[in-house]
Amino acid sequence: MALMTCQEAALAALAHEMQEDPTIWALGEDLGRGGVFGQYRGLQQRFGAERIVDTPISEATIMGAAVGAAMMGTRPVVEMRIADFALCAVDELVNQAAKARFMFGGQAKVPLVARHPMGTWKNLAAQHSQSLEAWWVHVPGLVVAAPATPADCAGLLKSSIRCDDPVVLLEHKDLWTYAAEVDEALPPVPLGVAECARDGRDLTLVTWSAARHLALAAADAAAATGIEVEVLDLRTLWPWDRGAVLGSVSRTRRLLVLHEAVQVAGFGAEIAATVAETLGSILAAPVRRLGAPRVPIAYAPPLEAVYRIDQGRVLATIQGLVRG
Amino acid sequence: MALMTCQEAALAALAHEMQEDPTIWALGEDLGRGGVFGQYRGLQQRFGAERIVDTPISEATIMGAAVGAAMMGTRPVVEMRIADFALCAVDELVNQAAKARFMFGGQAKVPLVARHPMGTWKNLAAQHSQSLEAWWVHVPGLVVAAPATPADCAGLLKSSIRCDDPVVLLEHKDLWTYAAEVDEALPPVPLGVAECARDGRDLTLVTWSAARHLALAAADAAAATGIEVEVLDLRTLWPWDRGAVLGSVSRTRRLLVLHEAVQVAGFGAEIAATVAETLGSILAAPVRRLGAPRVPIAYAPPLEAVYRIDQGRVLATIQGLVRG
Amino acid sequence: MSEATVQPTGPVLEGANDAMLARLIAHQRTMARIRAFEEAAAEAAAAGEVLGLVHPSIGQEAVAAGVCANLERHDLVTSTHRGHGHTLAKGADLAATMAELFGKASGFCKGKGGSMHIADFSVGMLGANGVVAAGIPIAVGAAQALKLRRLPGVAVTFFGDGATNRGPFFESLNWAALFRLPVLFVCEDNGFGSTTRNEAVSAGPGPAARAEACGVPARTVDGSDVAAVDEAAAALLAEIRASGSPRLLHARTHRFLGHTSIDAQGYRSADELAACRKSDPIAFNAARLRALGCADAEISAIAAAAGGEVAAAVAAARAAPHAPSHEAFADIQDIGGGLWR
Amino acid sequence: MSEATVQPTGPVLEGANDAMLARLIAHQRTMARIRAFEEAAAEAAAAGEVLGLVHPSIGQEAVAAGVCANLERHDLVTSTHRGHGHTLAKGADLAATMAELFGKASGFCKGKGGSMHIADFSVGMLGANGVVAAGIPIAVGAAQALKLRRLPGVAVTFFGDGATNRGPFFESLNWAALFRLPVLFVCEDNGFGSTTRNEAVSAGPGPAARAEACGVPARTVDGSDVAAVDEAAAALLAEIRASGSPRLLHARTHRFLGHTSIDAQGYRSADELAACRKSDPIAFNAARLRALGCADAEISAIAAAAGGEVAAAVAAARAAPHAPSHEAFADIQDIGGGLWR
Ligand SMILES: Cc1ncc(C[n+]2csc(CCOP(=O)(O)OP(=O)(O)O)c2C)c(N)n1
Ligand SMILES: Cc1ncc(C[n+]2csc(CCOP(=O)(O)OP(=O)(O)O)c2C)c(N)n1
Ligand SMILES: [Mg+2]
Ligand SMILES: [Mg+2]
Repeated sequence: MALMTCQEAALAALAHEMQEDPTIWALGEDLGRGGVFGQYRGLQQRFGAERIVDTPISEATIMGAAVGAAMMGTRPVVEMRIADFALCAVDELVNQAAKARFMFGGQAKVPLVARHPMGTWKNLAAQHSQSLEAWWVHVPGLVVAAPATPADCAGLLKSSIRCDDPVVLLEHKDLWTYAAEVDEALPPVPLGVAECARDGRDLTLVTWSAARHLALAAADAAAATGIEVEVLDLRTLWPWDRGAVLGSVSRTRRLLVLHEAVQVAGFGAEIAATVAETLGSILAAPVRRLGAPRVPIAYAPPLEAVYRIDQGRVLATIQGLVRG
Repeated sequence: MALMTCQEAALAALAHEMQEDPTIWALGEDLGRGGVFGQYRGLQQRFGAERIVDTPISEATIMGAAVGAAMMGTRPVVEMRIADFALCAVDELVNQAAKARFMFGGQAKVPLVARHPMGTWKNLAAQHSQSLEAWWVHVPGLVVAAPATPADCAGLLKSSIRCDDPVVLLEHKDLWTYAAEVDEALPPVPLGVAECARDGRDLTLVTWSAARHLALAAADAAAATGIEVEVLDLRTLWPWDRGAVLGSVSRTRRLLVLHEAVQVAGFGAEIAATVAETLGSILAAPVRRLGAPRVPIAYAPPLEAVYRIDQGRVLATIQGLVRG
Repeated sequence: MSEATVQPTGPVLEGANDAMLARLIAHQRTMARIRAFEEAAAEAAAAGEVLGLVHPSIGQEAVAAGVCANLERHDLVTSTHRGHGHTLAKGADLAATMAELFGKASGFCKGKGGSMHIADFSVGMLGANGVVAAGIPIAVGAAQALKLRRLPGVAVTFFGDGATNRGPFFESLNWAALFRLPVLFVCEDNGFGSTTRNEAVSAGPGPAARAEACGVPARTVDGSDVAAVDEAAAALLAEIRASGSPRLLHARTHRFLGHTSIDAQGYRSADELAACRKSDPIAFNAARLRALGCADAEISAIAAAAGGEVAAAVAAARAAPHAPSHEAFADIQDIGGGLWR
Repeated sequence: MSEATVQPTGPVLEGANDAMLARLIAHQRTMARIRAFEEAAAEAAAAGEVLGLVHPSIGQEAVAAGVCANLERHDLVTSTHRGHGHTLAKGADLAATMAELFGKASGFCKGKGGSMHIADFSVGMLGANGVVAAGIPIAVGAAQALKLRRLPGVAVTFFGDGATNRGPFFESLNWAALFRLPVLFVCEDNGFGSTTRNEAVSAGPGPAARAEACGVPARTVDGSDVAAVDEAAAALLAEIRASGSPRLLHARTHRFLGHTSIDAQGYRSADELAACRKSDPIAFNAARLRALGCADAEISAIAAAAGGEVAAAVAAARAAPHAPSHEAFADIQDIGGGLWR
């Protein structure tokens, strides 16, 4: 075991995969200098400029070229720099990468990883802070993952690279420097499998990405008041681990979904709706979601704070659900 | 009253608005020839090439220019031709149009209408048939509407044009030739107000766009079996008419949401989750959604059919919910 | 071009020899197959047997034929909504192409794609595309993969004049020049984007100038003369293979039919249409063949053979079964595919 | 440029007169205010008083000053992530600009935007932008609105060399030329896009050639010489106003600091940085002013005044309150805004 940040773990995972498989390459802006978050540090020196490619500011072509390169036997790792800039390349991701295999009747696969550094960080305001995972889950053909720990950042990156599907990997900007113990081998983490981050009998709290840490803190606070919360970190959003969620809620009979993204039409709606449809008749309390208000993300801290969910609100919601 | 198609009604509404307000103009490809669906027929002859603008195939700039023009005192009607091509202009819609007013602290408004001809029609396959309303509802700053009748196509277009917000107007490709009686004055239809298309006491069926017609047919079939279904056509998806939906479900205690789009992370999840959260404890049956499977839309009719929901399935679902 | 007025000229005729004649005959065959295919596709669309939108390339056959005659099987092609000609010229099986238009299981895409998504990866045809200009960066990336894997081959991307106004076209030019990728950009300039004239939506001197401004050398050619296209494509491809860097071919051509098979072209006068039909690449090449001593019978035999092949393909496609509906859940993704929710 | 080595030349000096001197002094004032503002902003960012990312335009002041000196209040500007200079040069209040960087209610955007979204619509400054090249089509559309409404005015869009590789740049050039819109495209070419050198990501002869290939006449100028920028912008703007059609100005300039205020520029040698600092537009213009007889004291008074104004603005911004948190629910949309769900 070793202490590693998400950035260190993801960097090591990518380096490991590139060492093993010469068809893996990465493309994006400023990768030669290590990438915006250091997640490519040293890789150009090690693997050369042909495999760690500094691109022009041409998001549409970064993504479009990756589609062609993926169809032709390579595994591109596409760096979108900030998830919001991926909006300059949506045709390429949604109309091309996600659909090519199907439209061509299985003649081609598109094994690429689109890395989207998501979420609020450093008060970057409305065009650099969005969390749009719900969009990508809605698109047939895409796998979507959103790790929250160094082990998962590394393990899901490995699995995403090895996966033959286009994967949108949502890496939270605020977690790059988050450190935790990891198995130094950084084993791949299977796509589609949730992690039970905390056992509990009273309520199932489903979450992913940075909100996992908020969920665990709130669960600890709830434990101090005698409520035992089970925290499930989905890790992969498509396919999401229905079995784990439904199994847990079958036991706890209470569901809270917590995520950073806007609540309206967020991915929490899918989880809540599915649980309500499937287990609605056995629930001890109505399903519940906590997400951001439907507002653009402001720059000034007191205004940005409105977008963030704090531990007190999570705790109060848990207590409301369990104590009625 | 007069019989009009959606195309005729929308065309008349746009002509009326353009006549009244010289700051309204439309831009998109081939508008001079009437637009792909005839929804601009004759307007260039009437209003000139400066107000009905034939643009290059430059979706990003069609949308981006509309943002600038909207901020500068005009009301652009942006024709995206096929909703799927709007994916070439997502930064412009989501990062710019939707956020400008907020980011600039209210200094600018962005009164534009982005017309997205959506949905399956004529076996156009995976890149010409998508229904992505859930995406736009998720984006703070956008109004989203999806009419299903000639009166609503006209009335919501008028209201969208008059609205100071950026509106995504989802016009279903399969409805352009659908005809129904309309008030010849084509009165504006207020944004945010659902229409109760059919009264019923046993179940609330919430729907929008082309699925309204399927819902009504299924409701008729259900009535023949003694089940009275209330059909609510949301018409506007953001803001959606919570009052109407919650009011109706409070009475019927049963909810079915029906939409053409992919069910996973579709907008039906938001309705179902909200109802489950709010009324979960009084429901007579768990909430239920019917949407498309998470597959790209195929070309060949038997494969495309998988994507479509048929009346039999809606009826069976209604019966299952009511009879248990 | 009416046969009486044809005046074939140029280098092809001067040094004419057997190899050249054979090449022109091969072009004639390719073009005749495309023409017959497009006519049948349009007819089947009118009959409701082919669905969606069909964009025939009638009048433009010389571009596909002249360019693809210079490609090896391992070379790659990306195409557009108007992609049947490129598919056939690149060597795809005609019957499987037709079957795809009919949406049948025996089609290249099992009926999942149809006309706008026709592809045959086995011959390097990486797909038509329903989104204007979207095939361009895909070709560029395919070329980048070839280079990375030290594989031989070039990627050719066909696109229309209308596509030259979309951002990805420019981005891809810069990208291909920058990374020195073996890409041939082929602009099929038929003067129209759907119902709108190119000059009404494009400013500046044209596609070649745009390419050169992004570092991609370019040539303009008469796209109705298959020998001229062949010669220009051969020269540019030789430069690409030698230098490893991209080139653009701007081919002026004519779209005889409407944008789609159901577009009656009310926006073009009868005179204009008649004039443009005079540049029929098939008639032009036939006249050249005759001038080189080819017998009329041989030329009509080419057309007849193409017609027969296409008729057989239509009959087979008509008779073929659709894929079973569970195929709609296959070929989506390995992880999480085929799930309803 | 070290003052001893400055050799001011060119038309400005030859016909020097009082009006010219006054204009150069005005430029000096504009540039000094931008410089002082940027230094204070970077300092406040280092102190954690200004959040997000701050992109100082130190070294590039002559472009904003020289271009905006030719604009009326009703003319429009769109800008980039590096937008403080354009904002001030267009006439925005310096204190309200600084307050926005501090995120305070007295800022132009009430603290909702911050540095990357600074805007002052009252002077026609339609916004910085967090997305590279996104301001370009917005300016083009703004110009189209002016034309439609028969209003006077031009729209100027500032963007970096890096932005010239994004599709919307090309699309907008074609669009503006096609529709004959009064747009001045200004490429501030500092040779870098973030940490990457422009020559490593851009092929072909450069922004001016790209513009001309899309029908937009262009000029290249020394962007460190405010008088040269002024002269070129004046000429191009006159052409735009006369013809109603667009032009591009390519200004070569230098970014003295890193991409952001926290970028230590490890990718540039000390020598390179020292060399580029020799092209300091403020020192260069100061030398020219001295050569024209302007007293040292007058020049230092300009810098001192700017420093004082900025210091006052910082103090005011620091002291000002944040907007109340309910402001986060305002200015979103009329219909359906301010709702939690
Ligand atoms: C991004 C996008 N915008 C619009 C369309 C609709 N469309 C399909 S073909 C076409 C015209 C294309 O013109 P051109 O590139 O010249 O090709 P041609 O049809 O002439 O072969 C248009 C506008 C589309 N498919 N994709
Ligand atoms: C679409 C997009 N891609 C990437 C970025 C990240 N980014 C911000 S500034 C910048 C460099 C821009 O270079 P240039 O246009 O030359 O402007 P400069 O910073 O030199 O003023 C990059 C890559 C962005 N903001 N938007
Ligand atoms: Mg064309
Ligand atoms: Mg730069």
